Amino acid sequence: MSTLARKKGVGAVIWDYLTTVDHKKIAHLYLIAGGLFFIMGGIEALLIRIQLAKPNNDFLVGGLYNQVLTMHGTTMIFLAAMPLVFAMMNAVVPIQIGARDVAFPFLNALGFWLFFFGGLFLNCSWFLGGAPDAGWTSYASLSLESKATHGIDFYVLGLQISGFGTIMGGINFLVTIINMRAPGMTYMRMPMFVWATFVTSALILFAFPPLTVGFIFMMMDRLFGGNFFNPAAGGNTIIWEHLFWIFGHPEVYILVLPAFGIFSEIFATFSKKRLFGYSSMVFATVLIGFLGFMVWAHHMFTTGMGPVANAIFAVATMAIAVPTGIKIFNWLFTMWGGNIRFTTPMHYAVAFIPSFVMGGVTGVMNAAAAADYQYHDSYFVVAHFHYVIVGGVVFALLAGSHYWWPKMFGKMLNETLGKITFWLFFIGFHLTFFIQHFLGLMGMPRRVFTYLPNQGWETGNLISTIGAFFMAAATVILLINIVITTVKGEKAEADAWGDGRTLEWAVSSPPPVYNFAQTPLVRGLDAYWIEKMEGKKELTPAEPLGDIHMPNSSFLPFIISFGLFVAAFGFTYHNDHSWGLPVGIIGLLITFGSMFLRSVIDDHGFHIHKEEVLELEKKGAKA
Amino acid sequence: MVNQTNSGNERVDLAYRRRKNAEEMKHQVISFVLMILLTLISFAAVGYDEFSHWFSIPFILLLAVVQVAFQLYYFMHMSHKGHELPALFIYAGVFVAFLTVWAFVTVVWW
Amino acid sequence: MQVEEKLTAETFPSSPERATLEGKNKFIGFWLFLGGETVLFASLFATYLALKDKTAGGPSADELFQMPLVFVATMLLLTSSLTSVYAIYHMKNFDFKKMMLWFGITVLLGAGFLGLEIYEFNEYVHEGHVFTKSAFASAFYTLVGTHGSHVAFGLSWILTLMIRNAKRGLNLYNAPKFYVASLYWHFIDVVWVFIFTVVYLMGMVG
Amino acid sequence: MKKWLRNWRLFSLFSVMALLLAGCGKPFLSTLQPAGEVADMQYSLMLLSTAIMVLVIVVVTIIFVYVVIRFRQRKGEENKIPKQVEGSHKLEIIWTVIPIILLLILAVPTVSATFKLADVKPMNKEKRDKDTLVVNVRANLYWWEFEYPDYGVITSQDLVVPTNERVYFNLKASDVKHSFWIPAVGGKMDTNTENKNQFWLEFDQKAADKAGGVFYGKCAELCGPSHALMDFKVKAVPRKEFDQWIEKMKNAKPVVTDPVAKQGEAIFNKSCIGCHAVTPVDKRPEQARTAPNLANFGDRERIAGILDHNEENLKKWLRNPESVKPGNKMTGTYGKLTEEQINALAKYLMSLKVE
Repeated sequence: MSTLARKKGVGAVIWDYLTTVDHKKIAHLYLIAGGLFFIMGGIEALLIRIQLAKPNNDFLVGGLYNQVLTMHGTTMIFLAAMPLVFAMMNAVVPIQIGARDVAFPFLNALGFWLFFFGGLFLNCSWFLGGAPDAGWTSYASLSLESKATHGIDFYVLGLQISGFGTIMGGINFLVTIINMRAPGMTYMRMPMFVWATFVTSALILFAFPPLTVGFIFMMMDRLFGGNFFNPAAGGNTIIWEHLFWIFGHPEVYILVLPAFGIFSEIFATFSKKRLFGYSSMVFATVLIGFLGFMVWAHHMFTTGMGPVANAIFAVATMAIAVPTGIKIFNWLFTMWGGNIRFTTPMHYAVAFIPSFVMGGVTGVMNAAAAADYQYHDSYFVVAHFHYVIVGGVVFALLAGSHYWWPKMFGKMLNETLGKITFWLFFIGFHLTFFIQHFLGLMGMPRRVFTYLPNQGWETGNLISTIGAFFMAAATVILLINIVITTVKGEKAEADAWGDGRTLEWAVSSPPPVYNFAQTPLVRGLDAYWIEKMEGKKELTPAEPLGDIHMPNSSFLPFIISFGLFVAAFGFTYHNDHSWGLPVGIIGLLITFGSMFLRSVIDDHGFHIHKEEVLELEKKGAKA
Repeated sequence: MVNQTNSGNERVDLAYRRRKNAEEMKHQVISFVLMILLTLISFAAVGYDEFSHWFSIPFILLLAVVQVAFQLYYFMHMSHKGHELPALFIYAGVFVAFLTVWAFVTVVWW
Repeated sequence: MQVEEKLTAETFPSSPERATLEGKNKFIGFWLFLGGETVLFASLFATYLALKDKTAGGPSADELFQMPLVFVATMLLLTSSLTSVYAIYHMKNFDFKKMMLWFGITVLLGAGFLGLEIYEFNEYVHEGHVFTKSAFASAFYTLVGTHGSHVAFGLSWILTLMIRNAKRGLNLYNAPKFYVASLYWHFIDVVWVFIFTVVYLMGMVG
Repeated sequence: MKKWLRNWRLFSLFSVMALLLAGCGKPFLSTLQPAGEVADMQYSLMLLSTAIMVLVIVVVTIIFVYVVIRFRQRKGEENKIPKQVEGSHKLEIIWTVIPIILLLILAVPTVSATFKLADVKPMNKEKRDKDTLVVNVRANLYWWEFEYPDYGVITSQDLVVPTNERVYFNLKASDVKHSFWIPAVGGKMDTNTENKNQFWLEFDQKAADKAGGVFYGKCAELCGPSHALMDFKVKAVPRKEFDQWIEKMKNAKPVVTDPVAKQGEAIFNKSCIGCHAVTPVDKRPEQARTAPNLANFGDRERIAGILDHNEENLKKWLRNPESVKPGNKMTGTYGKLTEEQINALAKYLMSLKVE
């Protein structure tokens, strides 16, 4: 039964990845797909900045600019940041809790393929008439008006499909963390990243359904004659705004909490110190998640909800600053008294503090409703959320990729190149976005494709564009680094950084398919550190060595997702072409048919025998 | 995954278990009867024109909540041991649900 | 396979749905899913409440709704909830045949409910209450229709399970599946309780 | 060497000053040069929040810099294991309580300002006071209509308001959502498609003088390809001048003397008048008013809201509106015009003045 550790051709490797249900390989898939979308979103950002470099520019005008702008936001949030976060979670969380896989490996694969086909579908719009052009928020009045192309239909259906994948991922991680922790791994011994994953997944569980409902309404209105957002028939576009932001605000925390988790790991590791105030960090994470659901309307202060609603949401929003502040100080005091090693991941972590604090404080400024009437939809807001998303999330993803690269791929990324990437990115980031605060205050609205001269915006925009190119250069160097490392990087040890604290550093790099030959016994926070401090090289096992049960690979997740991909094309065109409806139905049949197959064919997985495990362990130790 | 069942201690006396199950079933039939009754009352409350809807709407909503509690706690066994996390997440869902509905009936007024 | 081990009434655990890790995962995962579904339906309800008076000249709720029909449908669905409790009761007692019987009755009752709903929608359409008529109509059909599609999905789920396991009896591999399906069925009932209260009864009151 | 150093100093001093000056933006556009009660209120709230936030940043930065310098790994200490500290309740309570206090300091004026800015009672009185000026703003795909309901006057693109008094606005959109923003005078409010929003602004005379009498207005909500070009202008004048203007508007009719303009009028009346009105008193319902009112076109600040106000630009617009504002609703609604016809039309339109 064992197909492990056999030499494989390219075709076999591809087939392996198409059918894998192993969380580590799914992490690779998320990283690659998310990385590709990140580069696309980045190119879109560059196009935007080139157009805005000087007044009255005609590089990218009107509708096309709006398409690029919409796709930049949509891609970065849904197709780059989210999957990259999922890549980190998949790569690390099961190992950090001492599990052999996630709770539902099949669903895990299905989640990835749904995301992937959703993203692919959305990007097909570029070649089929035009991309969505109503902004990533796609406010209903404009997105219903935008009927010249099918762009918005691609947006609605594509994100719908990838949203299903995200919800599955969320439930999967929740169950994994609830049920599959190793013996001794109590909730209050879980690494901070696991906690972040837990709360994030809960947010996904509750935040995505409203978005799904919003998409259903939009789909009904655009494709099936619904009237949810059509004022002439009694519809109400404000409903879209609410549904979108009931999702949209938690989404910010869905992205940033894992970032907090990643940094918590890195701060502790490279300060060689236990995370300061662990329990208050956990408390703050949960509190942020909770409060995150009560503040969505601060995105709608100028919609005209009235002063009572505005005041309530303003105060609720300010409250979030408190747990976030707790976190910042806890990180500072984790480093306090530590022995700080400035590796590449630590560079990002250290740079994250001032950058994110900037984004955080402008967030509180935005929360002051009356003043927000000025900030809202201006470049001030653009600056604010880029400080949060880039200074928080992207920094974390870059840090996390460098930090866990050896664990994921078995080779250390080059540190010198890593630091060059960091400095270019850091400088470029502040150059691009700091000045935008002032552009906004000087009256520049967001999402404009051009501006007239003599309004005082020329210098700021030029500086901002220059900064964007620094970030692009950083990305290029990162890619070079990845290529060099892949070709001739050094093999990483299990504890690749030498200062690892959590369980993932106790297994070889990359880990064997079953993660742990024997489920470990966890004796406290930072389980591996505890063992190391007692002079042990290995974890204390919680079970005797035995046969290991593994799930079977399956091609069905790919097919199920592909079916929806086909169906989405059918429904998009069902009003224009007679083939639309049949194609839509065929797509759904493919999906439901393969789901039926999945439930009819029993899949009990297979066992890796004890002897094989021993052999693999020996090999792993030698390498 | 290796089998982590701890069915050993659950293999208690069969007769005892059957008796317990039967007892529980009795509770469930009772709650079913109550649910039917509540449904009848709310249909009747609406059918009866004398009540102003300031009374009848909160009243039937209350009856609905009671019914749902029966469903959750008896039919779906949320009263049983080992349902702490399900309860936590259902209540979290109810919390978000409440916020959503509350916002839509207060802020979306035009 | 251990999970397919033939069991007897004596060896069958008292909570078969949670006796294996897979079962436990399914159990917790499904409850979490229901938490998410709660929010999904809440969004639909909230939208319906915001749009229920926006009839754009079409028929309004109190002109349309046929309460006797709704009452019968409600009774059918409530009863089906009880019958699926019976099915699980027999599952816990390791009585496969009775479990199948009661699940069968559940499916019949559910199919009856679905039939009534289709009939009802058909009636409304004849009265000019079509999906594209108004915001009220769109919200009504989407909310009640989403519930209806849940019923349809639940029916085919339970049926698939019954057919698939017709010949192999109860074991720790399929017990969690039956259990989870019955949870789903109860949840559908929970949603219906709110639909008949918020949509139909409140629609009659105005 | 010395000289180079001095030059460098001077240069950096100048560049910092330039940045600071530029940092305030233009007086007709920048929120940092508030020109009225609303903007003032918002500006002071901005200053207060910025002050609090700078305090936070400073504290964090001090600790941050100290930590990063003081506790970095030194040569020979690679294997030193620092003390593993669990946390400190005292510290944690401090950094929970202090932010709460800071936020309270910010929350109180925020709430109070939010309610003050929402005070539109005077405009909704059963019988409005004679002096309470109400303007109905209607946002359309890439142009603005301003209606003075108490005077029965309609204009577009250029809003005229009296200074030193509160002006009340009804805001709505006729096609997609837009947002009404005059940055220097006060924060924005959305124009929705299904309801009417209300708010007020006050235009300060002194600030208006400083800004040259005209403030810039913007659309702040993405509304389509020409969102960036949906500008409008606000002429803030003393009450007396405003009253005179209104009187003139009430009775304005196109008076055409020039023969070329007369030709233009004929063309206009044949193909343009279906959408555009040339008198400020337009009794048609708003659904019929599908294009800007041109009664005082000659007095406008800009062509199409963005181009300099001259005949050349007007002709450019008439030749091909799409080249100026992509996605506008005028393109393709009239046949091809000859150059001669365009000349005549431009003459005619430029002659439409009330001042």
